[in-house]
Amino acid sequence: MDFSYSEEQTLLRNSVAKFLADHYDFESYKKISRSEAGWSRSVWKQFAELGLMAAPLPEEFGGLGGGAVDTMIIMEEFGRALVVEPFASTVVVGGGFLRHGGSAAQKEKWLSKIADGSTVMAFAFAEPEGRYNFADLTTTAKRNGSGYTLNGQKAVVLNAPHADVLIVSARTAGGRRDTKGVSVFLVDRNAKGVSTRDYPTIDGQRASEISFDNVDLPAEALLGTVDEGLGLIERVTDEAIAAHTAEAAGAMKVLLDTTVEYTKTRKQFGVPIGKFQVLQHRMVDMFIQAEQTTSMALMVTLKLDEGETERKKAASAAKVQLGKGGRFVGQQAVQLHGGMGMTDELNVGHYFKRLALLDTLYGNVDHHLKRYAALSD
Amino acid sequence: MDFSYSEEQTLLRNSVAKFLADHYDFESYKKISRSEAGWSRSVWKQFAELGLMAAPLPEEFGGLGGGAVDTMIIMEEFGRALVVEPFASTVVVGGGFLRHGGSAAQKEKWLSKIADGSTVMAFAFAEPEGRYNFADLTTTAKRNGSGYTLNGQKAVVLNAPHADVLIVSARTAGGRRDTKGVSVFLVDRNAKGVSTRDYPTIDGQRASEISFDNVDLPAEALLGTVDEGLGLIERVTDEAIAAHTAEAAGAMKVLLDTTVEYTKTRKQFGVPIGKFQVLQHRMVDMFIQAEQTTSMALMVTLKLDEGETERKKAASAAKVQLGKGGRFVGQQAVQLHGGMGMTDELNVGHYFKRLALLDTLYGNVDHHLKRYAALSD
Amino acid sequence: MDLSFSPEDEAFRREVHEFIANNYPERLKGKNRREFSEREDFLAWQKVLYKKGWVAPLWPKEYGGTGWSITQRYIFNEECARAETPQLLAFGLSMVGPVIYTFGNEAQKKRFLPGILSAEDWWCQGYSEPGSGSDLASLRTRAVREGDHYIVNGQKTWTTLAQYADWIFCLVRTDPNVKQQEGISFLLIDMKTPGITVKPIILMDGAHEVNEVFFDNVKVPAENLIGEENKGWTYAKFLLVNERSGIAGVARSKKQIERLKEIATSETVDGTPLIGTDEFARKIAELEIDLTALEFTELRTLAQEAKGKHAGPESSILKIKGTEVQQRITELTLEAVGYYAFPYARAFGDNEFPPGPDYAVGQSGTYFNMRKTSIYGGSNEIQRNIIAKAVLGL
Amino acid sequence: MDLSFSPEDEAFRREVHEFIANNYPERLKGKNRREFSEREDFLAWQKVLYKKGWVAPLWPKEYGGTGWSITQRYIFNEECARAETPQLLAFGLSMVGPVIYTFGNEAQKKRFLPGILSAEDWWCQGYSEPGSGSDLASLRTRAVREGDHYIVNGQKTWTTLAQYADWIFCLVRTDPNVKQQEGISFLLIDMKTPGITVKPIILMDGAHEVNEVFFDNVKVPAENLIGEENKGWTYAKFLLVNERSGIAGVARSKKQIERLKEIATSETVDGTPLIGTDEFARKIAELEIDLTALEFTELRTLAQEAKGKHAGPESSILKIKGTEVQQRITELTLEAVGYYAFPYARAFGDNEFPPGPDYAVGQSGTYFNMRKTSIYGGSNEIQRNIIAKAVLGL
Repeated sequence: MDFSYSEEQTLLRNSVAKFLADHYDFESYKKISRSEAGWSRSVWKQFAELGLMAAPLPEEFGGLGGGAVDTMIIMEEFGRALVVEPFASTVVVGGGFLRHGGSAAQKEKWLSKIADGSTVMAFAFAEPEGRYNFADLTTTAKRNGSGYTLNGQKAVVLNAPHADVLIVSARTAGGRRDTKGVSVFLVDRNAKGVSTRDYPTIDGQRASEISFDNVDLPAEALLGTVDEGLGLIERVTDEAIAAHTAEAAGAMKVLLDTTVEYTKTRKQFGVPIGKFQVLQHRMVDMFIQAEQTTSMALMVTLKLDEGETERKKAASAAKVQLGKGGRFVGQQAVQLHGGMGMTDELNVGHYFKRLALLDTLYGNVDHHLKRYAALSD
Repeated sequence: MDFSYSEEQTLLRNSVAKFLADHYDFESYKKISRSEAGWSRSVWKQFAELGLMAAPLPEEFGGLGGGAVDTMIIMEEFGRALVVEPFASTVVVGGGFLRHGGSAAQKEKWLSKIADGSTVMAFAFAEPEGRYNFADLTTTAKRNGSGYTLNGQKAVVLNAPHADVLIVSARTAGGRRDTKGVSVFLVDRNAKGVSTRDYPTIDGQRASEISFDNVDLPAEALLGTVDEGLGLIERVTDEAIAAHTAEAAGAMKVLLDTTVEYTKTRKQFGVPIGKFQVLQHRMVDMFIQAEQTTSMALMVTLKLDEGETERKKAASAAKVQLGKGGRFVGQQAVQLHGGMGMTDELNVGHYFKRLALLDTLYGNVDHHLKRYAALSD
Repeated sequence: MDLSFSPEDEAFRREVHEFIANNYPERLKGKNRREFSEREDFLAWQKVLYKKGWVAPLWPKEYGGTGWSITQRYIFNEECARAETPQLLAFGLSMVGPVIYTFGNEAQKKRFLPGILSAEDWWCQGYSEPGSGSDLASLRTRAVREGDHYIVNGQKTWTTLAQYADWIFCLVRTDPNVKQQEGISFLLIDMKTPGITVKPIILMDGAHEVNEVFFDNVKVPAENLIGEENKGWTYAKFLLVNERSGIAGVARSKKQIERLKEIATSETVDGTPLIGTDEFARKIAELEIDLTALEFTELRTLAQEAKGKHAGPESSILKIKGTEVQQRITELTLEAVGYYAFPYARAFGDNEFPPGPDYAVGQSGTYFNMRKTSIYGGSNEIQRNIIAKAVLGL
Repeated sequence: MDLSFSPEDEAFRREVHEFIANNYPERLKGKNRREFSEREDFLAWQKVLYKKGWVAPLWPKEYGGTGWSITQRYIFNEECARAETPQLLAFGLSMVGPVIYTFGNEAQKKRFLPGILSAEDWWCQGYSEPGSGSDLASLRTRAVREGDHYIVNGQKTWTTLAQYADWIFCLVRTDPNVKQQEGISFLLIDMKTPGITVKPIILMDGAHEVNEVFFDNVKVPAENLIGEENKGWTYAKFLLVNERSGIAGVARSKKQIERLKEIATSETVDGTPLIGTDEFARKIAELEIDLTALEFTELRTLAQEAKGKHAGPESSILKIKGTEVQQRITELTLEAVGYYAFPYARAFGDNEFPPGPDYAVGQSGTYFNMRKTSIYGGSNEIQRNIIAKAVLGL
């Protein structure tokens, strides 16, 4: 067991933090997230130049080999800065599908493009009625010669408006919700038959409703083994959960710091409200939640390569902590800021909203408690 | 709608409160509950002389006709004083079975005995593996001529050591857990084949493990309709839940008052600890729980004669509030008393333990949440 | 002690029910509060009730109240909530109105009460200031007497719907040289007076609900002073307690839970309705049980009031539990709608349908917005301070 | 960053495992802590570990520590918890021992450390007094220097297992005329000294665990003073922080959750194991998840310590969450056993079997008893004060 960061990892954290401090303060975030595009391609390029997309990816495909710990470091800093650029969906999810499911040719083709920032990916898994079950699919991919024909609807696909490539889950066999018969495909967002409806999300990101209408997919669009995609999806989304737990920990720390600072200066009844014991203990509980979430980010990151059950339990445990902790920290940050915490002007509400979204993404607390309990039998 | 007490009800509350203040302080409670018998027959007689047993019972059978509201008033005061005498099991449960299930002859015979304090009853329903399901029975009563033969085991029968008569649930038909086939019997505790093992409970009461070994029951031992006892049991225990909710409200109020008093006098860091805002808010939350429990006692008491579903929902709702509120108030009363709250010497721990027992009696929070949810479908 | 309704009560219920069914304004049908955009949206229902004489059940009969019993008020609230009629704005009817008929002079009663009832005058509340939130008495807006006028300078904030208001009732400092509470006066100010500027504050859900209101040498006739100069704190406190007592919102919350249950019936988990899952069913059950307890706590309070005991500090419990229940409902609704909580509803135009089922639209916004309820009207922390001091004597 | 165990670590785990299997004292087999009644019950396991040299993993090697890495300590704790070995009493090993080797003189180290390790000397803690609980510095037990002795008068309370103790370490007031914290000294007192009386306090579960200790003109050699006179507060605080760091009890709680799961597998609801019901499974899952987070928070703290950073005020988090988890385990266990939580286990003689399954016996007592954990060692409220002040700077 070893819990210390390597010199490279410390350097990485410092360089991400410095870049964001210089180029991604709260005003920049607001400007970017409210721009027509909803993200900044120039920031994205600079991330690439800093080597952030390359950092966690394997060295043989243009990466720097830093793995999940590097992802954790980057995502915690991104969480602190409310970054809206599609790092998680491209590098963690897209990169993850390729690393775990890609053929040599697919890896060759795509991973270097991810690493150098020239490709953006989004993961289209949710469906209007599928909730958090990755196998609850009505989207189908039917054999068509050597390739497939894709039909269906995907809901609330985060980052899709920025994406060049969509990773799409579809049923290739079996009935709705069967665990077997799920497959994963790489789909060009501009392919014929793909239509999207783009919109902003509550937390300043962008998402799309996507329909696939007889979209022709070549054989090489398939990621991993046909019909066996569910395990691959779970593995990759568990990795994404690890990344988002770090992101949430970063967001919680900012909320804690902001709240502590605010209560030190805001006076009521002649004293800074931070002198009131009830508020002090509330902030201590926020601190505890932020620390526990940081611990969980570390825990799940270090357990991603353990056995399947261990990994799944770790991810579900982290997601439960993220959800509960994020809700508590977010709500209390608003409460302790009083009316100011309710405004669009302050950063507090924005972090609160990001945490609310992360609470739901890839399954909420109830979903993951159930998953965890089922794995413990 | 009318929420005011009648003059008689106000008089009743005053007379119970005065009697207990004069004869049932904390020292008396300790003495009585630690005596060999575990209750005071002389106090019991005085209750009868005050008309407490008669108060809620129907007038035609020696009662005063006060109904459930009188029970609520008496039980809240009993809760304040930690009374261990078997009022609930005799008057509320025993009386309830007779009122709702008794034949004219049974009512005639027993209700006047309850009203004048000459009979004590206990309800033997739980079994070692039955948990909170009244129909989960292995005790059987087999037809035997015009009567029945009773065999089986009952667990943790509260007040049984003081009882003259046991009310026993047994299976007369159907399989374990079938809702049909449950019957209820009046059994003489000294009947041949009844053996008991008596012991003290954590909260200063007494209970017994009881075995029935070929106990002969005459036809008139049956309460209500054969095989249809489950509805009767639910009705009577819902009434008991109403009574115990009032009891719990009384106990919570004492814990609140005691804690408020203690924190006003106990000094730390040079000030009474009641000046610390965190403890103040904790006590406010205790206050809220005590008030909400009082409200629920009233609510369920007034809904006992509504339709079955309404009554059941009301009882389950009250029991959930009792359980959650009692746990919170009990734990915080101990916490705010610090080390002193942990001791046997102070009354705090005793109320805490009584509330813990009431939390479980007739089903805990989980059980009643489920029952409530099922009734809401 | 009795929970049942008399035949008269039942008849009253039918009357209310039918009245609502026959008189609900066309323009509001199918709209919910979040879609109100014009001034008239907020007032349409009040005008209907005004005509019927049902607009102010809590007012004394002599000033336009209904003279209903607690039971009738209970029934009226239930029927309104069931029909999802919009809640009447509190600022005139529940706040300044009672202050005027309790502490105002005859001229003021005559001048202002009719306009409050008829909704001709839209009122807003000038209590909070940037420097004084929970510590209301530290307010700094100054009013200086000059002849038969006051000259008001300063700033109010969090002023709900000030953008539509005709009048604002203000706490102002008339004597800066005494103890904070003793130098405050209660002033009614015409929003059209020169020198008043209203600036919107956008909330985190994107709503323009609250405003800043600036006063720059605003000239207010001295006859608009309520009661005595420098006694405003007494009236302010009266108003706050009055506000708390209506805040439990039991009937509304019941209806909201019904809606939540409908949503949880439509939403499915692996093919079963969400409401059929153990965990969600239990969460709803807990919420309903909490609300039941609150309902009876409120009924007990009302019964005390009916005996002539004015709602005291105990009523803070209604604010605390009422808002906790309201917030919890929005939290569970957010959970229920799953991923369709993500789209930002305000980004869609009036004629665009946001993605996802209708019932999901705007639910996340409601959740974010409702966080305000534990902050406003005296934060829930302040309410606990009140109970600790005034009820528990700590 | 790495969670895996090296082959050396795995070998160490096997060694510990086998050592426990081969050396666990006969007299303790099948007993649990609640059944310990004799002095020797508490000491038997410590004596075994002492012989092996494993009794004080946290001590520096020079004083008898093991020199283990964090990983080895982690493994050792896990194996001990798995085998349900009794926890060693903290008063000597975790409390006064570190104070002596850190602040004591050579003679004191030589005199006292061996007896602490070998369990020859049983120590108890003289901190709390009737008037001073959380406000420790207000203590009033007086020690007056007379020649080469102190004369001690006063009273300590909540003194755990003082009935068995050979020695007590005491905070005493040596200068009443300065600021509270500046007049306190740290004194070691032989419990056999004339003038000491021990009086039991019975807790609400019926246990005799704690005591009052009275000092009536007790003569204590001045050589038993630790460090400097009037500097005792420094040592006292050192000890409190040291105590906090071991208090998370992660490995023990893991084992307790295992036990709880066994119970919840035996108990049935309508024929299904309790653990198979959604609600109970979820409660256990929540508890395990909380414990996992705590485990990694502790590991992060230990990693900091390994780099030479002494456990700071952050370690209060371990006390808070550790005791919350411990209490929650007993709460769920109480729930699990149902009606068989009611019998009062202490009412049954040594050779009587209380009613109900074995695993249910005494569980309610444990639940009641464990309420103490959020009170002692600096109440959880005090721990939050510490974090607020020292970590958040409030």
